[in-house]
Amino acid sequence: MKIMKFAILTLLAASTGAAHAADPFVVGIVAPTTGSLTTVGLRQLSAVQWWEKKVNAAGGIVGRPVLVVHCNDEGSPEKSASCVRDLISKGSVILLNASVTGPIRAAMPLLQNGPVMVTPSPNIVPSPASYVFQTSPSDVDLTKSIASFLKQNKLDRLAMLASTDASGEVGVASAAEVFPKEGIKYDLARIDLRANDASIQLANIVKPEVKVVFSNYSGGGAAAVVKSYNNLSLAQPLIVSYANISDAFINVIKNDLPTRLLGTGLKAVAPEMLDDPARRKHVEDFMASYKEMTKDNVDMLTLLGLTLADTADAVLRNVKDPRDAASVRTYLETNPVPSIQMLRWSKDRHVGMTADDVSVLEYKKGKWVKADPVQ
Amino acid sequence: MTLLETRNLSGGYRALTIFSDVNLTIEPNTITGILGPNGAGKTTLLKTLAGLLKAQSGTIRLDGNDVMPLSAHDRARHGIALVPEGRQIFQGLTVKENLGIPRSASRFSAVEFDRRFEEILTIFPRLRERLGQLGGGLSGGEQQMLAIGRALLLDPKVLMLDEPTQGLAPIMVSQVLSSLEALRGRFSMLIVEQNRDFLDRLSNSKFVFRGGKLEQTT
Amino acid sequence: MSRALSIGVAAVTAVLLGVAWLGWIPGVTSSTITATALRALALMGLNLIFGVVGMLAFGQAAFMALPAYFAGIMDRMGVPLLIALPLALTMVVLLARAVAEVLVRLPGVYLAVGTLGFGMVVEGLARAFPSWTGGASGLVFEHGRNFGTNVWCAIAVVSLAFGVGCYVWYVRGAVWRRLRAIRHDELAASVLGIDVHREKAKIFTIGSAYSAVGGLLLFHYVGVLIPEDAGVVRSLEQIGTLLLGGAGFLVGPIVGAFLVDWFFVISGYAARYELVIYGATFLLVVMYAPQGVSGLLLRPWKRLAGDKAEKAPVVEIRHSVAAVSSDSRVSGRPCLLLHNVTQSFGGVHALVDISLDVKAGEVFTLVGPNGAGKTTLFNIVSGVLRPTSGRTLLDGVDITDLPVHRRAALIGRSFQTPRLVPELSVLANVVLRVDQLSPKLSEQARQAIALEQLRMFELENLSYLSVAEVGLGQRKLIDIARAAVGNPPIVLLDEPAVGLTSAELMHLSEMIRKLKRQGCAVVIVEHNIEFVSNIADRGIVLDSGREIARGTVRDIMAEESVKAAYFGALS
Amino acid sequence: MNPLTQSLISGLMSGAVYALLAVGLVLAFHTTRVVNLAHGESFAIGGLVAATLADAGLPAYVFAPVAIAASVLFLLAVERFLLRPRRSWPIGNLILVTLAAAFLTRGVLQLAMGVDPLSFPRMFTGAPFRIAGGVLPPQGLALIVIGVTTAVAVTLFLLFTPLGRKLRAVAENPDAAELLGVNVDRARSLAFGIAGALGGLSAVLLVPLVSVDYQAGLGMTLRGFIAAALGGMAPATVILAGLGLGLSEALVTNYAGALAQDPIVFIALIAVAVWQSRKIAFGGTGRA
Repeated sequence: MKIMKFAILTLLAASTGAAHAADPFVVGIVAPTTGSLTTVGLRQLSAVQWWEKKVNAAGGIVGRPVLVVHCNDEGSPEKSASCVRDLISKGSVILLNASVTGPIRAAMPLLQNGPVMVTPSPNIVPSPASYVFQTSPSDVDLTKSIASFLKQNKLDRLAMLASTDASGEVGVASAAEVFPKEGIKYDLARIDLRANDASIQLANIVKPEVKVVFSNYSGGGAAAVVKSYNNLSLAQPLIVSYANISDAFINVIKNDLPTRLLGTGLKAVAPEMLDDPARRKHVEDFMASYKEMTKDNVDMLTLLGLTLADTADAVLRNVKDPRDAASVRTYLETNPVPSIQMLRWSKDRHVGMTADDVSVLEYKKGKWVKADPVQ
Repeated sequence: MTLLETRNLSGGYRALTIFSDVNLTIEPNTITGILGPNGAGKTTLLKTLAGLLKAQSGTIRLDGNDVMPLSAHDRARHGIALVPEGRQIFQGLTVKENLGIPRSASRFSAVEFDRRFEEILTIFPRLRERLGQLGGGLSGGEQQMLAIGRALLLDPKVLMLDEPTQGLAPIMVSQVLSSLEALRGRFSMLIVEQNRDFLDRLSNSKFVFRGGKLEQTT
Repeated sequence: MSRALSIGVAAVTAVLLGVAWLGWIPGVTSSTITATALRALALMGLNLIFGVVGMLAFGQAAFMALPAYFAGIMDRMGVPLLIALPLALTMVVLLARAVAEVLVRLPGVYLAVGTLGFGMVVEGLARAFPSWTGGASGLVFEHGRNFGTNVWCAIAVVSLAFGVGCYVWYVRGAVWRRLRAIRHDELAASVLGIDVHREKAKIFTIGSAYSAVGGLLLFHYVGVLIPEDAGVVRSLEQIGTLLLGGAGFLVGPIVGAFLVDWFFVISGYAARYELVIYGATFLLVVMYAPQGVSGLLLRPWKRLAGDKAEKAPVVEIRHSVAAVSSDSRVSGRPCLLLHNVTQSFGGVHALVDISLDVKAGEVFTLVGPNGAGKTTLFNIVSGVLRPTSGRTLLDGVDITDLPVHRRAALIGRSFQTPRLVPELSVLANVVLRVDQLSPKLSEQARQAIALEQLRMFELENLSYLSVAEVGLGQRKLIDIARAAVGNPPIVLLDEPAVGLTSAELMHLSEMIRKLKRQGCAVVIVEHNIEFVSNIADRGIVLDSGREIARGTVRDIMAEESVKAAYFGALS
Repeated sequence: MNPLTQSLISGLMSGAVYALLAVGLVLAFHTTRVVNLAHGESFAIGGLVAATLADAGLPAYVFAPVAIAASVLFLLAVERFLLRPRRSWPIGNLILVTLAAAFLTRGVLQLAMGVDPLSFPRMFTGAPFRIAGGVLPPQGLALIVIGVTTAVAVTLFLLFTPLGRKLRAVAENPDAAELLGVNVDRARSLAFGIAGALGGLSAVLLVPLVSVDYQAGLGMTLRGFIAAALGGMAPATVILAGLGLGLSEALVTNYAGALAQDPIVFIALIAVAVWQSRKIAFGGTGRA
């Protein structure tokens, strides 16, 4: 049997001229590296490229090198769709999508017959029937972590700021779903992406009785929120969103840090919060190696990029024929993938993490650590 | 000594040559006229002399010095003034502002400039009445006076006028004529015209442009 | 475009498409072809609006996104696709017509701001009502998935071919000339009888329809539409793409869309350098190939083809222009009447209480110093200005409120500096006026009439020259011949003698006498007194907007007040 | 806190920036007839240079002038190397040259400065002012005061100084100005230099309150352009148009929410454009 299989494979390889033994595994990644979402795309891409170098330096996977092919979708759905078509035609065995909501949604219908696409965006929540897998927790899960933080601190009032882009929109929907159930009253204001100033919004929602403010703004413009916070001399702790847990963001607002800066983040951002020593080591090794290679610090987005790389790594190592999309899907639905935290998908849920993987963190002395209570 | 002299001057636009081998000599304090039909190259010649167009070949000398390397504004500073066809008044500037433009380029000193400014208003009294008005609000004749007055404030060695009577009512033509006559002898003038009578009254020597060549006539 | 040329273009396109579809061009697959074709189809709209007519439309992306939004909303409401798609397109075309009504009158920069604003409104509304439009997360189209890659490719290519076909069928002959005239000089176009605003609104609507069809298909193909797709950045990108391809060229949109898509695919590896490469390429194109890549490609071809396509065989003239026929005119009958016309601009009186009566078959002159109000009077008669008070009557009919273009059949006007369309031949410039007077005639008949007009004024040897090759004096004569097409009751000539050689002056006098014989009333503004005295019968003298004399030319020249105001000491 | 007062403060802050950008755009437009679509890049360059130098530990009195100088140099280069050699070109093509320059600049900034948003410390620190229930930080006050004063000063310079008079003459008829001894090239350089200084100044004043990245330019060009067009491309009125635009954005955001801002503000903008163009269309066709 083995010989037969080998013969068929060799024949196939010879006839297509594509699957030569030393031919690389092609891993396609869609990431915006120009346009307004460059920060998001570049960091995740950079983590995946770190993985590519590391794997290839170690001799590849089962003797085959890995080739990461990047396509820049500029954050546009139309280009995202062409990217995915292009990457499929280049023979990608797995697709990584480090873009944002609209473009990812444009790519999804193209995957009726695979290949598997993995994305860290919390806004997708892919259908379990699809070939799409989401590594990060959903936005609802992130919102739940804030709700439970408020409850731990016996607070039932929140002021919330959301941008007018897709993540703001999803954030508003999650808030409407989560907070009323938990008995939390919240005042909401939206802020335009081009706004220079958030003081109007803050003036409208931050009242003396509100003890915590949450900004769901995830882009670079979120700096305006923090700076306006400072302008108005607000004293309440400010919780920023997922994507703002980064050195780049801290660098922008370093002259205007609020009294207390909190943020929703994966526990891996503060590795000491991880219970599993293997995960902790994995994250710490990555942080050190990545810094050595790129001179950059690891942040939330880089960690999310690593979840993509780890998923691809697990698939390539463990699935016999990664070109068979169905078996890749079955593998991911049945085996947890060890990454920065454990990614657990199932036949009913293509979201790899839950609210338990998220925590409210606090920025203290140049580091993100577990948040202190709020008085 | 000859004031302005061209040798084998050719000019035009890009690849197109409009006039060629023009040899023109202008003595100090004389009035030279050039006649010729439309499209003969008169305007192109004046623009080339003023530096708005690059000469294709030949030389231009002012007081014996080569002016070819000088740009139009530098030639204006050295005394070559052109009152262009169609007057080209700054319509959005007042008459006073129009007259003030040459101030820093003028060969006059600041004090002298102010004195000459007054003199211009004496030569063209209608301008004095309209000092605060916008250039665009002037009649054609008044605009012509303003254009000449402006150029005079540069203290020109040679004043070139391109079709000064074009589109003017006869009464205006005669006014322009008498003001130019009053200026005779102070500097040289080079006038391009289609109105032969006008040139007959003014010029010491006359040329005709035919097919891109300059010919002396009487 | 000649038939041979269109067949050639079609053949080349077919071969290119085949080669592309077979995957012989690196980076090009059938999905590239689909996206390129649909985008090119949408771009053809911008090409009409901006490339051909020159309107600065900064909001075409909105017209691409809108039909997709409408169709998506209807789909959510359960309207079947086959009803939703045409209905969505109809709605967008109607909307474009309404937008055009408001915006097309705006000059250059304001049109840009207006259309840009429109795009921002659409983008903003799409964001503001997520329950209908999918909001910032995007509207998903499920139907497009029912078709395979090759089906989509076929749909796209056929739609584009159909779009190109419609364009070639529509933008030719009279329409082409009209659009060129509008682009070059709106005032001259309206004096020729072109309803400039209506034409521009029409082109804006047709162009937006192209954008709408292209966009509707494109977004169904892509599957998702986000508000940014309607926004100003996308609109600017479209303009960039069109310029790269070559604005105003039929193939410009296709070349541009292909290059941008292709560049995007092959630069996939460039990552961080992509923007620099794109910027540098774009800069090189605008600096060294301002006509775009099409301009570069077609340059040698154009030289070969020349302007020969226009030399249609001359047919025997059986038609004449459907203006007032000259036999019905009686010389000496009152033709143009002005009753107490006053015109003031913001309190400044340009004309005060002027009355005129010009009879058929006479040459009437307006004399006066510059700024006396002669051009203002011309503008009132031709309808460019509406008088502050007073009435204008033509053949007994009150035309005071008639817009410029609707007077054109009755009034011919030439300009002080001739306003011919430089990209067109001399003949085409004259046909331009025949087009407006006799739109029902065939192209050949219209050309024949124009040729006859040139022949009558002994200018036929210039017919097939381009305007740029013709001397200034001859241009003036052509402008006058054009104004006189169809023997309008009134011909207005603004300083016709300025800049003419003596031979041309004689020619001009002969032309004016011919017009007179045909029963036209000729009104002339002129400073050349010798010329006027020879040709004119009667006249009026204006000074600072007021009448100071009237009567036969001889009489008014002798009048003392006229001497003082006009001739001065010289006479 | 009083949201109305706060919106007025916020609106004035944005408005001052719009006014600065618009005046610079108009100045360049008048001397060359070109709507410089690379104008906003002077903002991006100024902001990024300032942020980089501040990060290197340089004090404000060093990084602010250097940043403004960088913006000035940038626009001088656009005029000198891109526009001047092509001055006989049709205006439309020149506008596209500036658009292409904007794209290229963005690409270069991305490579040179990275993609992360940057910011730098405020030059005007201290306790914020509290006025009628609104809060205005010293940097915001400086932005409003310096911004509006500078914009007005440039306008006065144009209207009332000999140099300004020359710039206006060049704007109207460059050939005639040249014939009267005005160095047109130098005048254009001056106009672009001032425009660059205004772009750099707006960055130095605004960026400490927000952030700037390599692609900030296009947005700034658009805002300046809208304010400039609304003001009829005349320096005096574009200041009012800029302030009006900033205030209306802020008020709509306050009373109708951020999602309503674009639809409402831009419908108003279309209405103003239609109204503005009325007189121009009339005057325009009035001249035959």
